[in-house]
Amino acid sequence: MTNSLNKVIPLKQAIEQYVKNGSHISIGGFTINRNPMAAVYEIIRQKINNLHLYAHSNGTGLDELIGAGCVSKLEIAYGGNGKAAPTCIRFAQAIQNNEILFEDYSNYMMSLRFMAGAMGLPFLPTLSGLGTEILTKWGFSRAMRKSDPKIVDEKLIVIDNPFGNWTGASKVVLVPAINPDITIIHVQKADAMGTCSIQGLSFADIEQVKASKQVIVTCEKLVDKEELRQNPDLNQIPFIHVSAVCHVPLGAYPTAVFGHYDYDSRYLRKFAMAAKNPDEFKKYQDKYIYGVKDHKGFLNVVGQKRIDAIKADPRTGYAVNMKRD
Amino acid sequence: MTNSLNKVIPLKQAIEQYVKNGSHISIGGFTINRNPMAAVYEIIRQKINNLHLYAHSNGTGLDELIGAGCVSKLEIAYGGNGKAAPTCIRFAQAIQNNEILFEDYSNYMMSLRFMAGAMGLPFLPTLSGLGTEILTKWGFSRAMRKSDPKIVDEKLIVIDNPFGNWTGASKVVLVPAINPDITIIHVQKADAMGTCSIQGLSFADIEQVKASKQVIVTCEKLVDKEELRQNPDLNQIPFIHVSAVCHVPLGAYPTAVFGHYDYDSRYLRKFAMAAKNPDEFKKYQDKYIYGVKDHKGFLNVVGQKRIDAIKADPRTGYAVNMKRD
Amino acid sequence: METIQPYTPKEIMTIMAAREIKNGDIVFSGTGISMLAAMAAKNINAPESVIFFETGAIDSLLEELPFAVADPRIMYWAASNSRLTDSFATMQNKITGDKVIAILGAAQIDKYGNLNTTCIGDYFSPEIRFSGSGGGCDVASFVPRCIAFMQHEKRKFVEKLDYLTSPGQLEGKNSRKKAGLRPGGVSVVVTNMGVMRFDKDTGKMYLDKFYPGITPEKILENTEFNMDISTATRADPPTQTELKILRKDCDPQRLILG
Amino acid sequence: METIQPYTPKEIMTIMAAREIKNGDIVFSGTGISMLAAMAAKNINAPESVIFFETGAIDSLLEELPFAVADPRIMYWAASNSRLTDSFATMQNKITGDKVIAILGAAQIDKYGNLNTTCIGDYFSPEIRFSGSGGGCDVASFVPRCIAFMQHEKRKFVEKLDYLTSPGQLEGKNSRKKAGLRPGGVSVVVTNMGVMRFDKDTGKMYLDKFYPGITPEKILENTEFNMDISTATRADPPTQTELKILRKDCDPQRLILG
Repeated sequence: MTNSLNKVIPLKQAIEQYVKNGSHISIGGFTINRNPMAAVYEIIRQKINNLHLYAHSNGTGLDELIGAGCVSKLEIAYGGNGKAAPTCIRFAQAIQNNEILFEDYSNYMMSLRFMAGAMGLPFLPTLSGLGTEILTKWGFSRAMRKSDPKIVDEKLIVIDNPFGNWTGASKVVLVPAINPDITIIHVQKADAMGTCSIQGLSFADIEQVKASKQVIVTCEKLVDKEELRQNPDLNQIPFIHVSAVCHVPLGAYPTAVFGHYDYDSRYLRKFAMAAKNPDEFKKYQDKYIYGVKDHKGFLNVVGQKRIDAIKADPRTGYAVNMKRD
Repeated sequence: MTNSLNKVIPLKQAIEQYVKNGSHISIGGFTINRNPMAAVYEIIRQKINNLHLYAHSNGTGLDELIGAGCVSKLEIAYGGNGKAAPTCIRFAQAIQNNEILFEDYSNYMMSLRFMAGAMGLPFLPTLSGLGTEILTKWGFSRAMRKSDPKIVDEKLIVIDNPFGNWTGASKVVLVPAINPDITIIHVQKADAMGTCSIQGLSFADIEQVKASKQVIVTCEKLVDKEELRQNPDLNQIPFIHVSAVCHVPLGAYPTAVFGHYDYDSRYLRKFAMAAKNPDEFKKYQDKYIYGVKDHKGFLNVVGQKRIDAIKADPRTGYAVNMKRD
Repeated sequence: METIQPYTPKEIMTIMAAREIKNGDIVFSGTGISMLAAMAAKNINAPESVIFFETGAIDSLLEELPFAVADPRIMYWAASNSRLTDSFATMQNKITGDKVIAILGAAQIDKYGNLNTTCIGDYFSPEIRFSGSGGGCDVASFVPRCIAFMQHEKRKFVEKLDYLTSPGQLEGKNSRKKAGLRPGGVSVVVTNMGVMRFDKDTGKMYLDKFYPGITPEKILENTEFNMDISTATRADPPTQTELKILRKDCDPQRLILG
Repeated sequence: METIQPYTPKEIMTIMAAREIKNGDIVFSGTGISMLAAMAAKNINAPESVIFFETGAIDSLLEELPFAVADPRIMYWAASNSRLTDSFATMQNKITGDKVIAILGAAQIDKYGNLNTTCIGDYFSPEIRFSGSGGGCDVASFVPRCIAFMQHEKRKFVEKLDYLTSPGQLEGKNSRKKAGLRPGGVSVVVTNMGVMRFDKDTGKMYLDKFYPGITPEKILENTEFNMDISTATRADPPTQTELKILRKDCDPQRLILG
């Protein structure tokens, strides 16, 4: 959130500086795509805990953070991770075992909540969810809400359309804004000031970034300012929203980055298998997360063979004919 | 608003088909940039009247439409046209002479009203305008609003923040949605199905298009679908929102189209000078609008010399060192 | 003894769903069989239908089947790549939303077409936790027509949902309208046994079509709630043309058809 | 007899405004002299300030002076080209908005820094109609600091606005807060005679600086309302360095300086 010319710092330092025990956090990407995994693994390595996580459908990153015990409160629309885990396994177990406090929304509601935060508004309206238990079942009690100034007093509010029957709506649902302490996203290109260019779908990354008090960007490519300035129409995030830039090639692995690499379905399946069993999951974490120093070390354990297997075809942006199982 | 593969029709036919006496209309662009001028001149030639015009800061197009007597009701944030006319002259005269009904908003309010329409919502909130006469001075009376189902019952509504003091806001202004009958925009590139790519700032064009029941796109270049599909990230408007596509090179002249041509400051000044005097203005209209058959005819009267003078430099997207007076 | 069917249950389900899609429809699609139904419709009966994903891609060129709605395969050759807030707005907006037909799955459905994709058991301490709404609640709130894909089992066609995630006709009659929702929600249920629709007045599910080899009674046996079967007729099985296109053009590797 | 000034009124106004801009500020700018002030600040005292337009361009490379906030000259080499809804959200959002300093013009200002850019005379049947709010009302509602550029004339510094377009301190004291607005609005007025600010408690305009060659009394003569001049001091005139940069680097063709 500064306009300094150079915000590039190592990822380890960025996580130390901006992610604290108890931080309210959101991460970019959607299920198996463009999750900021290097940052997620670094958070886990730094054993940061008691996070309040806001998620729409952040699959892989979400399940790793929950599996590692970093998350104590969760507001979420969808916990799924593609074919490997239609329901994120550690997410489901954490709820089934009463290990986290959680509250359910829809994807649009969560996206709008970030958008409200990005717009500097207390809420945005929607026509979604009337008559459902998303409105009536609160995961955070009224007492807890009242006692915690960082949690809004009401989950969702239904009001009559104040403009009568204008546009045919009789009632609207108001969804409260989210302004996370910190949002972390992974993008294809950023410059040292923090201007970002996302290729392909941006999911809710832009809204999450603009809603957030601090923002860490990890990027596939750290490029010269000049490269980004040549096409301002492709830069969805101007530098004024960004606190720190970390150059982390393959920083979304094992999730996909359009134009660079595909998701590693084999890794995701291995993760899902391990997630089902506490002992296996501990072994998985020891090997891939705690047993390595950083993302480079992690990628060394993964091995070049997998990296080569998921390399994107320049024409399509994904790995054509990749074996997906 | 169809998914047909070919929506290309001549501009004359598009205006006949979609713009009717009394239509609620909005046009794209901002002051001296990317106004759909060919369409505006065609509306004037077809002597369509009694239009209800929704405008944020559509300068040149707005003033031509008002000057030609096409507009009877106007909701507007800003009537200015750059250096040539800091206040649009026919706009100011129409108000000073009580020739049109008008109602004032801010640019953000008008943009949000289109955005609410685009989102399918009855309203959106903002923190803008509290304590100002934009809230209290209504151009359309309550009785008139009640009697016309196409005009919302209240101009703007202030409510207390239903989420207490969440985000620090105590009150919010609710701005009602606009869903025009027809929106017309001019873009750099479109394909026959109606997918559009706007280069440079999009102003509120995207929201206006998505809010509108019917949409006419005029384009500098009519390109193959393949050309647009190679970079979906640059196509802000997918074809599902578009009713008709008209190929009109120089279709925004005398306003600018980034990457193609600059505004013609000499034409704009001539228009401003003429606008000050009813006789001069009639002569101006007879020569440039009524006296020609179509936009090609108009450009013939303008002359190739002016077209050459405003040609954009490929590096900067505007006419470098152009004489601007 | 049943006659040998020239098609699998997945194939007839896909074709039944594809037939619901009209030319010019915008098809809100998930992955798996719903994606296949959308592709089948586009190839068979609705060439000008458009596949559309909640993540923001419209009319992508699906050279390979995507495994998730965020699969990079949907970002290729799209008319536009946008974002969640735009895609849901396209459905919330009646102008475009009224052309959308959605294909949804669920863990449970009730007689009013309400869906549960959240949990089995108590919400706060469930026996089984599912992924949650995702965009399901939004779509079922906004668009006039939704196809629900279900396996026809008693524990899935339940008297009372453990959690109401996505709105159908709520409690029937005019309760959807009273809640403030537009007409919409699940309008047709396609299972491995038949096709169910909803009565316009009561909002209750009734059996419209049963597949060859399946009886209405068998469908009732696999449904916890009572359902009107009095007007049900036998479904026209998939034609040779439909099957050929489905098998050859839509899923030649049988990634989804199995 | 006045001493010959080495600078024009436009030049001192520009420099006075530029000095208000701090390093790291996001400068919401219009065209004309406000643009020049933003450029001067960036070149003189606030190299990391960022020029920002309501049309959605951020940190454009202004190789030529734009004549409108929709001039294609602002779209070149920007960090990002977006749209109106994004640009106003950047200011409405406190995280970024609190760093914004806006430069505004107006036809009338009152003692509480409220602005009129709409009309002279009755709103419905005015003697003179102006362009209207544009983004002025929005910016004055959202951001903590606004510079108003005005010619110092009695008919412009008025007891009562003909129309309140953009909010300052409304009726003074805590009335801005009571109306639901954040702290903000016009915080400094730069004219051809001096620099005015607003009392923190009463919200009333007072004279802070008068230019060399101008007396506080002359300023009062050109102001319809009463204004505290008791703490006013003489402004430090533009330095040679400031003038040199302004003239050589910001407007060498004197398009705006005249």
